[in-house]
Amino acid sequence: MENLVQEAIQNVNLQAIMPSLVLCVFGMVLLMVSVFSKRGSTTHVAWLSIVALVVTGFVSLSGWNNPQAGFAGSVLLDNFATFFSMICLVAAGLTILMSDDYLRREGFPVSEYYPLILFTTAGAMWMASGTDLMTIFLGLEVLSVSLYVLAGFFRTQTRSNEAGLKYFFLGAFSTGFLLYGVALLYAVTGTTKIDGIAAYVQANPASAMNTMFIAGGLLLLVGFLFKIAAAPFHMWTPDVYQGAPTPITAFMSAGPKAAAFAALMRVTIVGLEGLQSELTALFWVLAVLTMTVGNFIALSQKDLKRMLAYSSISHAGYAMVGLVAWNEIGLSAILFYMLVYTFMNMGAFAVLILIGKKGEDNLTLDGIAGLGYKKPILGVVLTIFLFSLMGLPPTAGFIGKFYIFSGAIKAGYIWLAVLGVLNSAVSLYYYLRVMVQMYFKDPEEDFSWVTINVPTAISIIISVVGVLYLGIVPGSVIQLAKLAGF
Amino acid sequence: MADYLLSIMTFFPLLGILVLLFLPRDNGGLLKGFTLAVSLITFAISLPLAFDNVFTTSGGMHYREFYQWINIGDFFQMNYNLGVDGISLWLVMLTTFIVPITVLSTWNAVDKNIKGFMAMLLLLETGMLGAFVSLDLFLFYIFWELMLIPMYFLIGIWGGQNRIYAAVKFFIYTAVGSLLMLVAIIFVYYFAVQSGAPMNGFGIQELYKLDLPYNAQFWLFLAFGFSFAIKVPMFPLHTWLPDAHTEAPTAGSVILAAVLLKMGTYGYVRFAMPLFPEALPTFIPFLAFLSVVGIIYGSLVAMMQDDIKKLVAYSSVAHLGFVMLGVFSLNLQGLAGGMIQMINHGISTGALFLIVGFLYERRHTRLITEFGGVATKMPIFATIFMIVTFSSIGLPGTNGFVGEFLALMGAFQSSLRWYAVFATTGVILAAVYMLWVYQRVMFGKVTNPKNENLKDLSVREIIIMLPLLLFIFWIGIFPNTFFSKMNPAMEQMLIQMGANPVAVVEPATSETHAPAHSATPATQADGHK
Amino acid sequence: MITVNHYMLLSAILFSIGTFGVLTRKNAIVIFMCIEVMLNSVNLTFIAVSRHVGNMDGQIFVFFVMTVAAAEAAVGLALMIAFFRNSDSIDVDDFNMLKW
Amino acid sequence: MYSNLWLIPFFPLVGAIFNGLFGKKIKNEAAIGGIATGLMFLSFLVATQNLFKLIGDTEKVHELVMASWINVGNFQLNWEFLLDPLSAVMIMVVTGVGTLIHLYSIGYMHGEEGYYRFFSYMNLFAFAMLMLVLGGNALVMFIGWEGVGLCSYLLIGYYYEKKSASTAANKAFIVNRVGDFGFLCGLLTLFWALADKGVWTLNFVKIAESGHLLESGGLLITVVTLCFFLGATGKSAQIPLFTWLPDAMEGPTPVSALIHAATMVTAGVYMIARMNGLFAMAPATMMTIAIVGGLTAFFAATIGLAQNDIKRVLAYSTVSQLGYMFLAMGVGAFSAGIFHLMTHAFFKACLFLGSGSVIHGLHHAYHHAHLHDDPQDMRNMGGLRKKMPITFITFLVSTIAISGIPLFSGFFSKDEILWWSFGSTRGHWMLWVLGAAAAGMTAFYMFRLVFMTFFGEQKTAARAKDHIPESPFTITIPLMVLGFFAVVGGYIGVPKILGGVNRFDAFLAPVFEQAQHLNEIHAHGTHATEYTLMAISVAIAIVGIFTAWVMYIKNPELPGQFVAKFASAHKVIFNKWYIDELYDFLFVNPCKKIGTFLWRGIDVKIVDGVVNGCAWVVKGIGTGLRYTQSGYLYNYAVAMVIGAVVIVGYFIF
Repeated sequence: MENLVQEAIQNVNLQAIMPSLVLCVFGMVLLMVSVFSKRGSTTHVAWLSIVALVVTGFVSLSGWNNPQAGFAGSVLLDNFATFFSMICLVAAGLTILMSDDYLRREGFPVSEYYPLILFTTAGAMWMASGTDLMTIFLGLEVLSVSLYVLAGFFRTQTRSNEAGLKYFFLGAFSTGFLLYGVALLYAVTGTTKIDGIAAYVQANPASAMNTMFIAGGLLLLVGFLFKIAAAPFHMWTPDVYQGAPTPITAFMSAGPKAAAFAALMRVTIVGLEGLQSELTALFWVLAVLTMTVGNFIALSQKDLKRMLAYSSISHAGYAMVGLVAWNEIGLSAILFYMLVYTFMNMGAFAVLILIGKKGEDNLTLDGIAGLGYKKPILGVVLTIFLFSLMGLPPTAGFIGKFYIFSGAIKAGYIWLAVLGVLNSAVSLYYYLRVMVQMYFKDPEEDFSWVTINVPTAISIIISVVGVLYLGIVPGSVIQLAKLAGF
Repeated sequence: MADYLLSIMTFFPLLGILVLLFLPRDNGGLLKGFTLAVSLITFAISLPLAFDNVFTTSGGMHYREFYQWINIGDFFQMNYNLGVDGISLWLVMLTTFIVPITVLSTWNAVDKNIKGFMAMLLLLETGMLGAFVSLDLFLFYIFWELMLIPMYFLIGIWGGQNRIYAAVKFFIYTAVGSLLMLVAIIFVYYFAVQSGAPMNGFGIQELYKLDLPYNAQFWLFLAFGFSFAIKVPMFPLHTWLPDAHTEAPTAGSVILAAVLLKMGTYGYVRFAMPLFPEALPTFIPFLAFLSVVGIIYGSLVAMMQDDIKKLVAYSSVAHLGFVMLGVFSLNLQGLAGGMIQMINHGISTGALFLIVGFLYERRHTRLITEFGGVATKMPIFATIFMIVTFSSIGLPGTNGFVGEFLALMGAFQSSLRWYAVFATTGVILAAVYMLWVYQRVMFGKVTNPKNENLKDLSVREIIIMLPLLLFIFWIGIFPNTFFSKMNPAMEQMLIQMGANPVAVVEPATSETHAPAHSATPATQADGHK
Repeated sequence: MITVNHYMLLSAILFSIGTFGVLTRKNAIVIFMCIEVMLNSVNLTFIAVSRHVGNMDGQIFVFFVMTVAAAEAAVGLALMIAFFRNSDSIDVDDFNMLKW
Repeated sequence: MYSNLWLIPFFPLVGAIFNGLFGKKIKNEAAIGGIATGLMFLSFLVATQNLFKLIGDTEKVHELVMASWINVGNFQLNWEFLLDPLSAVMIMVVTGVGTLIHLYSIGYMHGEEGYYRFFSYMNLFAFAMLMLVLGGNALVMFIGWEGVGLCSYLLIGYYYEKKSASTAANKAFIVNRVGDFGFLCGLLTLFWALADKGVWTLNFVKIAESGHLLESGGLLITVVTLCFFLGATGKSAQIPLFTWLPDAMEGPTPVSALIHAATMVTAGVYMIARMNGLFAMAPATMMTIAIVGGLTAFFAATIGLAQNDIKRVLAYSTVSQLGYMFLAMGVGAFSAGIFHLMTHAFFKACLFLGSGSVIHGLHHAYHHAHLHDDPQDMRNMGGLRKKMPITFITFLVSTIAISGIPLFSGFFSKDEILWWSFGSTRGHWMLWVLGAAAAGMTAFYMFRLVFMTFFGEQKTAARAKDHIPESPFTITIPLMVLGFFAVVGGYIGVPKILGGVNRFDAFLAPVFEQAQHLNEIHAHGTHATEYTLMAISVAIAIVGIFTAWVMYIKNPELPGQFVAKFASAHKVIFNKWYIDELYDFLFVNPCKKIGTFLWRGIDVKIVDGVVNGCAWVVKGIGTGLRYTQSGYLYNYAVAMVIGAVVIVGYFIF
């Protein structure tokens, strides 16, 4: 007993959870700060949150090429986790930057908002570094619970309430599936550690054919597929994205999704390797279904946030192609794609935030008619993001898609790649429609309410630079993704 | 300078955009003048290419530039790999030549958001030049897609009534093809990687040497061919073209016709055919059939159009049918005919679009029935229109003839003989629709009072047309200027396509009129003075 | 003799009941309780299996699940109250502003 | 030695460019016309010099390479000229008749708007025609071939404000293009066929040398020559492509004289003569040519019987005479055909110019009297011989020549053709019958023309009839020169049987002899037969003239009765056998219908319909899927459960 405790303490290795620890500590401190702040003043909390994120970023860099395992192997801060952590941190940073002014405009200058984002991020990082289903579950829940609150943050707005509630109910529901899956896996293998599961399957190959094992594995995946909004578990996405505060929508589409991908990848590639043939078939179907559903429904959307929600579903579908490929290129491509998607999607949302009126009823296709003439710079920037979302060179979106489909093609999934590119051809239509409104229609309004504030501008600039940098000289980042992949 | 010539040439317009952005947006003259200067300087930069005699002796790539761009070990490797040979040389020249002309043509035509327009034109030029000089498939693809964006805006913002439909259709239609090509590009790459062949990123020269199994070639050719066929456009993938042309502003139509469509045919010559030579024979009958259908179909449909611009657009379908037929005949004459016909089409159809633009600027309509008797009011215009019309018809002595004749000659010497017979009827039909429209627009009495006050061409407009007229005759009378630099490259290309550049057999005796040639490119090249 | 299989079966039944409840009930609170049933059925499995295989992981997991469920309950009820304040209803049929 | 050959086409080109660019500024008609005519004359001088040089030369075939044109691999094409007796004859005709007609035009076109344009086009035409006849390879010839088509188009459409003129111009060019299609096919097939044997050339001399590589009488050579012949029917207005020529009379009269009588329309004949080696090897083609030529001669003559427009009569007469030349080519009488080409150039040019003079006079008179009668309608003429004596005499002389009355040029050439068509190894008596019948009809309608125009009472409206002047000397001088040649032009080719030496035949022999010899083409038969045939044809001509005299001088009401009696036949002939209507029905209207159908039916509905349909379907599916997103929580949950169940179920079972 003595020895066991000793061992457990030795196994702790705080360095492995240091990034999320730092972030959580910052989050709690800031929660206190906001409690004692004057009501309505949030800016200082926002900037402090940025500081927190930057510090966390430096801390998590310590794990690069220096894997830290901790807590008896239930946490592993490796390159993979670090890369995803960075994505989440970037997403959180951009979210915070675009939030400050937005909260004031919408009449909710409540500074608890920022600590919540920090907690979400911490949860996301946990998910990325978890190697035990328990840790992953914890990370997932920390992330989710904070996000439920954030999605329903505008508590006087029915729309926001509805988004929060829908997210909450469906999220909790999917958690049930996830947990049941974990339980079944546990029942078969007697462990919740990912490598433990893999080792068990390796030792008992027959168990991979075990009904309970398969059911457990698949139910576990349902939980993650829900988070990444893969069809048919995507249906919450449009409603929640539309109803949630816009920065939160942006954040949800990037950070938590990336984290969910991280966990999904860790679980499938390491833990469920024995089910590879079944899972690739499953992902093949789901990837196609997801991108098709997302793209097709987006075609008839008028509300921009909702359209981007469907677009985000389809992008999840593209990213899943990397999982189907199940090779080094495809898997590292998911990392790269998530980073790219963070920049391009959050950039697009940042522009939308700038051009929205209070209540954001004007964020429809008709509402941005002639934007390109009245606000040329915003128009150009939004155009760049849209081109990136379409996957056109020389933007990051193109490299991302190229990278993902390279993996699939190298693994021999030509038809998947073909369906993928045909899907992006369909997607062109709704992205182009935005540009049609911006440039080909005469302005009906003068957009005089649009004022550029510094933090949002910074977030847009970062996104643009990211999109172009990753589009034109992506080499270094792809190298990193390669190192971070399995 | 010479070491970086292609880069400088390609990116100079982009540099111009950067400066352009800081010019005052209200000063239209300054913006246009500046753009004109930029495009002229680009032309000047490209001029040394046209005078370089290295192309007459060697069919390989020249002005090479090579830098590693993205190198991810066993993942993939992309290089900044530029070069120009006799095949791309004249297309590059055509591009740099036509852009200043289009800039001039916008002088009075564009008054809305001039800065944006000029920026788009220059961006387009960079895209086009880049696509022509890229030797790396990946790089080519980037430039290829880059061209879509400015063209989309040119049509969508500065276009006519139905511009949105046309722009979106243009964009998506072309993108569908190119996305499939992207899949094929990636596939070729990984196939090469797995086969262990020596590679240089996506460098086509190394990929040419690849020995793909027939089955793979079949599908890959299909993907590449489909993409390029949309761009050409070949029947039945052409319907984006009339819409795009009709709605685009004059400058857009000119560039679209003169250069963008050439991307498709160039793509066949540079990529689809030499990369997949074994699949080529399977597809040639089919593609040649579509080319011939395109010629006849395009002509017949053009004949019945009531909108001049649409007529010219459909005539493009027919003209490019000749290009494709020539190229598919897989011999030197046919290829040369196809290549020169690309240039010709750029010049003649470009000129026709300018002409339609002149009419449109004056009357704001392009309906044939609105005109009639214009020749009495605009005699200079009538003369120029006449010359261009006959160039388009392919009158001997003008450029159109040399191209059509060689293309047909090549086809007659290949297995496409019967296709060629039907294609030759296009010669008749071209005369029918062009002369008919000329008659209805220019001849007769002025019956529409709105035509009473038409002004003849201004000095600027004449200056726009003169260089085009010059080349109409130059190519018609001294095409060797162009052929001498194309021949060596075409011979190499044909060998790469698995065809014997000498179409039929060796000359029986050295006494024959033509100097004796052997099949090897080296000695062939020497034969050219 | 009650084996682990019986526990598994029971938990599966409970899980199904919870799921069925989520699908059929209209009252948000009831739905939430159904979700709790699902979670607790999972807990049951964990404990039974833990006992069966003889390690503590399952039991530890249950603690986490319970904690998380509590947190969710707090957040969920808060959201419901917020919604109720705005629309005097916690019927899920009224969560229908966002669609299509 | 013949290095100044290039000057011959060069001079007119200079004139064309000069007048085209600066003519508008010059405004001085004399200067414009003088430059154009002067340059033509210079060209004529050079041509004459070369002709005499050639006559004195023992080597009869000379090539002059100017520059390379198209070099692609084995296909090496030059800008090159070829001077041999055949092209020498042609350049003489073109420059000689051309110069005269230019001169004529100075006066005739006086006061026309676009005077400079006219001369520029005329010079351009001369240039193209000279390129055609001097071209040393088929492609240079083709430049001229299409070039003359272009000029013909431009000149027919000279009065472009007139709808009928521009339509006729289009028709001329397009029908010619149909022929050019044949030419191109022939050319390309020939090139391929020779290249297949290792000879990469389009050079005429080389083609002639290598013709033997092809199988004589084989399918290939037949196809090649038939294609070429299709080209010739277009340019030379033979069946089936003759319909454009009568419409081409919309052009100014000098144009009709130069292009549509003397030179351009004979290009087809020239082309066949140029490639006689190939044609001689294809008996089937030769037979086709002979039949087509004979039929054209016959049918065009029938149409000529009933026309009232003076120029149209001449136009059909031209078609008919061209038929003769083709008949000659078809039976292997190459030099006779070229001979007829030359004499025809003289008398037909003279006839056209004469008619022009008449029209000019009447136009002047109507203009003076402010009348709008048609100055080309013969029913408005009559009795003009007194008003326009020079015109009358030259016209009459030429009419006699065309009718084939002995001692006039037409007799010698026509008779030789008729003799060959009967006696040649490639001939047949039925061909002779066609020719002779056409000759009779020619004599009839030509004299009908003369009688209606120059004899009888003056039917011109009273107000105008006293104002008809004789034409000025720039018009009458060419008439007299041409009239002179219409009489004497035949004497260089008097057949041996009539005691001549037939210098013309001898001069051309180097061009044709080999082919005729190789393919055993020669006329055979006794002198008695030849004399008999000659007599019969002369008799037929005289009968024709006599009939015309009876019907239009002696008994002027007879034609009316005649027409009344054979109303339906007359109607058919008067309406040109309804050929135009037939072509409209067969080709033009279907083409338009197909075009419209392809556009509205196929292109918009089907091809584009599929494209838009795809978009529509995708969007429809999207809209449909959209409604799965009902907004109800439990629906979403159901979807999740179904998804999970399906996934798990699929992999478990």
